[in-house]
Amino acid sequence: MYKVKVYVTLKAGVLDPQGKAVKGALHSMDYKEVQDVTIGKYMELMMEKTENMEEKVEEMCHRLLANPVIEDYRYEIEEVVPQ
Amino acid sequence: MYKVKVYVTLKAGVLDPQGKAVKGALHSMDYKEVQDVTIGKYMELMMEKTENMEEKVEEMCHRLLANPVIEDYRYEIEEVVPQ
Amino acid sequence: MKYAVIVFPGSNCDVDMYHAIKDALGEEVEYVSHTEKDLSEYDAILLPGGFSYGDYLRSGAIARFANAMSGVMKAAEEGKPVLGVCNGFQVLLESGLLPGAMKRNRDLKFICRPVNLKVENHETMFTSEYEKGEVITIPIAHGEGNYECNDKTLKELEENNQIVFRYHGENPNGSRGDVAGIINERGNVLGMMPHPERAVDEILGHTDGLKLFQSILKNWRESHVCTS
Amino acid sequence: MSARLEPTAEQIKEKKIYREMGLRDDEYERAVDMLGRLPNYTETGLFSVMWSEHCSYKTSKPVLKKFPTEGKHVLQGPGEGAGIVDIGDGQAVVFKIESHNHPSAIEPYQGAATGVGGIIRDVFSMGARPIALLNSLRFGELDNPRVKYLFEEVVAGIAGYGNCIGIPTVGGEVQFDDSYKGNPLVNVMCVGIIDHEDIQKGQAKGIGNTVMYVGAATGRDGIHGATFASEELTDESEEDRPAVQVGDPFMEKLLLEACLELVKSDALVGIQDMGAAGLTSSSSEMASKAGTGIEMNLDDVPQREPNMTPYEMMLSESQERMLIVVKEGREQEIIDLFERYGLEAKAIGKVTDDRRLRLYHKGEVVADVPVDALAEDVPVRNMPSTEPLYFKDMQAMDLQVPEVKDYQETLVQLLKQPTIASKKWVYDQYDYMVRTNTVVPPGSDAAVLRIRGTEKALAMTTDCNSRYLYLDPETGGKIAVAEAARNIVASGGEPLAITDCLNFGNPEKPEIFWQLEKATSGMSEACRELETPVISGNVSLYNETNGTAVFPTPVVGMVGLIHHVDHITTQYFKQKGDLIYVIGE
Ligand SMILES: Nc1ncnc2c1ncn2[C@@H]1O[C@H](COP(=O)(O)OP(=O)(O)O)[C@@H](O)[C@H]1O
Repeated sequence: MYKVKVYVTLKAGVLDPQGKAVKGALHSMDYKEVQDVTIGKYMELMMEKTENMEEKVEEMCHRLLANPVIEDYRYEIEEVVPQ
Repeated sequence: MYKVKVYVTLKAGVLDPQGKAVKGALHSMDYKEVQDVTIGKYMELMMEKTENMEEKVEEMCHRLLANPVIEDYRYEIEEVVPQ
Repeated sequence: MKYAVIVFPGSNCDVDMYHAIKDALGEEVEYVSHTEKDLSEYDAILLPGGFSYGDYLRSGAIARFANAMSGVMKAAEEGKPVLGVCNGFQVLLESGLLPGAMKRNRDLKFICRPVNLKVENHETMFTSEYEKGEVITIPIAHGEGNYECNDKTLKELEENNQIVFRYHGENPNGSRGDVAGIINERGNVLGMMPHPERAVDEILGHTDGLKLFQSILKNWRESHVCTS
Repeated sequence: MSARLEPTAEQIKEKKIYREMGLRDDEYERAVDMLGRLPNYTETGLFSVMWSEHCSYKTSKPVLKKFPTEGKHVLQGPGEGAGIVDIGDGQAVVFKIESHNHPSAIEPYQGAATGVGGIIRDVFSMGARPIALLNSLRFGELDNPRVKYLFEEVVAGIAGYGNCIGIPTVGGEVQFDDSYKGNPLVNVMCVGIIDHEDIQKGQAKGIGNTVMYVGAATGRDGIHGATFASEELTDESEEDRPAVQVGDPFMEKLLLEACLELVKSDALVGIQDMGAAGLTSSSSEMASKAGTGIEMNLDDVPQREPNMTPYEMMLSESQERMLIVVKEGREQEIIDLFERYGLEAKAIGKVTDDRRLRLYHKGEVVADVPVDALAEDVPVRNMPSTEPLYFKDMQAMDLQVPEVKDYQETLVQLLKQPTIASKKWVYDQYDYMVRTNTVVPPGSDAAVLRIRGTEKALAMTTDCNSRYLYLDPETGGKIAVAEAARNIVASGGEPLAITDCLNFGNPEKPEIFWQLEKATSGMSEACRELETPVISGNVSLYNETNGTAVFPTPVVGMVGLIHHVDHITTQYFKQKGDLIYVIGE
């Protein structure tokens, strides 16, 4: 079994309404040291071993998990040993 | 400057309709090796150096960034050196 | 003229679109399941609003892989009118038939209310019945209508006259360039966040959407008189 | 994860473990009597949820009996998923209101969202197409940050679910008062339309027929939610809460469309929503109403998590699930029907003739209980009632007429009150137009929806001024019904019937029970007078935080028939120069 961790973030330069709102909220809660907040997605996929693992994950990210028009993604693949 | 990475995921046992829908979509796209998908949030906070950094981050997560009733969170704090 | 309303799991403005064509326009219309690949018998394709696949992940992201989308692509290639409203617009963006992407509304809230739009391009097959620069009132109802694209795309859209509708007065959702609706270069695929199908019936208070459907019909009739 | 060790029947008795599960000593004794032996852990769980106030109405039953429930147009009164009133031409209107107060206090977004999901299932389980949602909300004062958070999240949750499933939210009310600070009220009403021949009942008829499970898989969500809803909230509630239910409106949309196709099939015998106490209440109630029994094999129940115990499966409150009974031999048709909507229908049991609920798990009988003991024959409690001191004091007070010095200033002050101010902030977040039938959107006295294909329309409203009820519950109860009726009439409609949600404090306190008695008496009288019977409703008691009760808040939801769309009237001034009249006293 493999655990694939996918991180999807907004491309630099794309305004992030959610990040802005969270930053505003943190400031009003007096965490003034926060300079910037960006909000993205964190996904975990459990996958069976398969050929071309890396290629498949790349494809899934590109086609579905992220929208390349406004989002960047990266991923990590880890083998997990069932207990 | 510090970069704080926050990972927010649904607590075990809490229904994840999003993950379910994405898993269904991946299957219908023929990525049958995907066994399970969970979807959470990934946030990056840029913070100025401050006292009790760790404590503050913990507090922010608990009070705002995650909803402790249904979500778990973890974070990593990294110092970033401005180029 | 025969219209198809594509029904994805989670579509919920399919009924409204259907009635706009059948009752207000008086033309033939059918619901077509997302599983149907072949859309060749229809003269126009309508992608309705709603929450296809719950809008999970990103709105429109999952729907664009539905079987029916290959039929939609083909119809678009053949030059047939393809109209995507709200979630339908989001599907068109995700599928690449239109440029750009949608983000959550500026204020992170769902907004339902009538808004004013300016018809920026009245020379399309969807807007020829409107006056140049006409200001119309059409309801919006969405949580993710904050249109985003890069500078280059925006410039191209503007230069090619592809921005068909802009919000007039207040921009409700923060969309780039006040974009409310855009068309492809060829001029046969229109995506818009506001709901023209909710503005075709006097009793519901707004009728400014009717001309959009009338434009489609008129242009189709004209082109079919010419070719036949 | 391994299954937790469950206490034995003897341990449950000796260590009084049933108390933790919400049963009182006398109730436990009664369960033992009815069973003729000591109930095991699963069985004790069945009794405790089914005998909770939330499921059994054990304390409120005596007062509910006062309500007039019959009328010339009533096709279905209280007792089923929702009530039904004839509107002519073979059509009927179906409606009900329900509370989700306690879940919303803990997790406001999901609490409110799943409240919407639940009431929608109640309506489409009758075979009706839901056409509109309304909501009635009560919060503390907005200067408190927690209250503000609750308010924003509850509204977002209602919007999130209702908008996604595509049923317009067309009206409601919001009141702010300190009495709701720790215990907000979130009541949601759903209205549907049905053709007479499609009316369904939640009954498990026909020995040998198949019991099927449709919709989402069962997880460990909200286990013991029903007993939880029957207890007061304390500061600890937030800590030891059961796993919170999360709603999936997309799943419900598929379930809704599939079930509306299902009701056209003659293979369907009975259908019921799995609401509070999920599998337990739906199975035992369907059997009890039909005078039959049900046998289920829990191994066949679709499960979302590994190693679920019978107790967990029976008490789970996972959302978006329905229990149906279909004719023996017709299962495949049903499976195929749901498959077309991307849903799984699974046979999990059958109807028996012995009036028992019998559960199998891993080849063993894990529960065997008379169905009537869980449903029909729940214990009724007659609570003492005492007139509260505050009421005596209040009655003795002299009438005070406030002196208004500057009318303009006072008017502006009044309009600034959040309770009175425009609720546009709320309803702009609701899709009140989807399905294009909303003729009068939020903002007027009542919302009005046309009935496509006819000249008729329906007017609907929710009302309750709980301050009046606190001051005088009987008169306040009358006022709530009368206000609803005025809203309907002012919109051009003829009031048909009401649904109600009785939100009160702890009924074990005689002063609270007195409020409940008086309020329902007042409401009953008004309903009789106005010929608007009560066709459905819901009771939410124990609305207290740290011992202080909310104002008595019996929310009235009323639906009226507008015979011709030309009669539709809105509240607003139309034209300069029009004359203004005051009618009435
Ligand atoms: N929670 C809500 N959801 C939807 N509509 C609401 C809600 N609260 C108020 N409204 C709408 O706002 C309008 C004004 O409501 P309200 O202030 O209660 O006025 P009134 O006292 O005249 O009933 C009504 O049309 C009502 O339906």
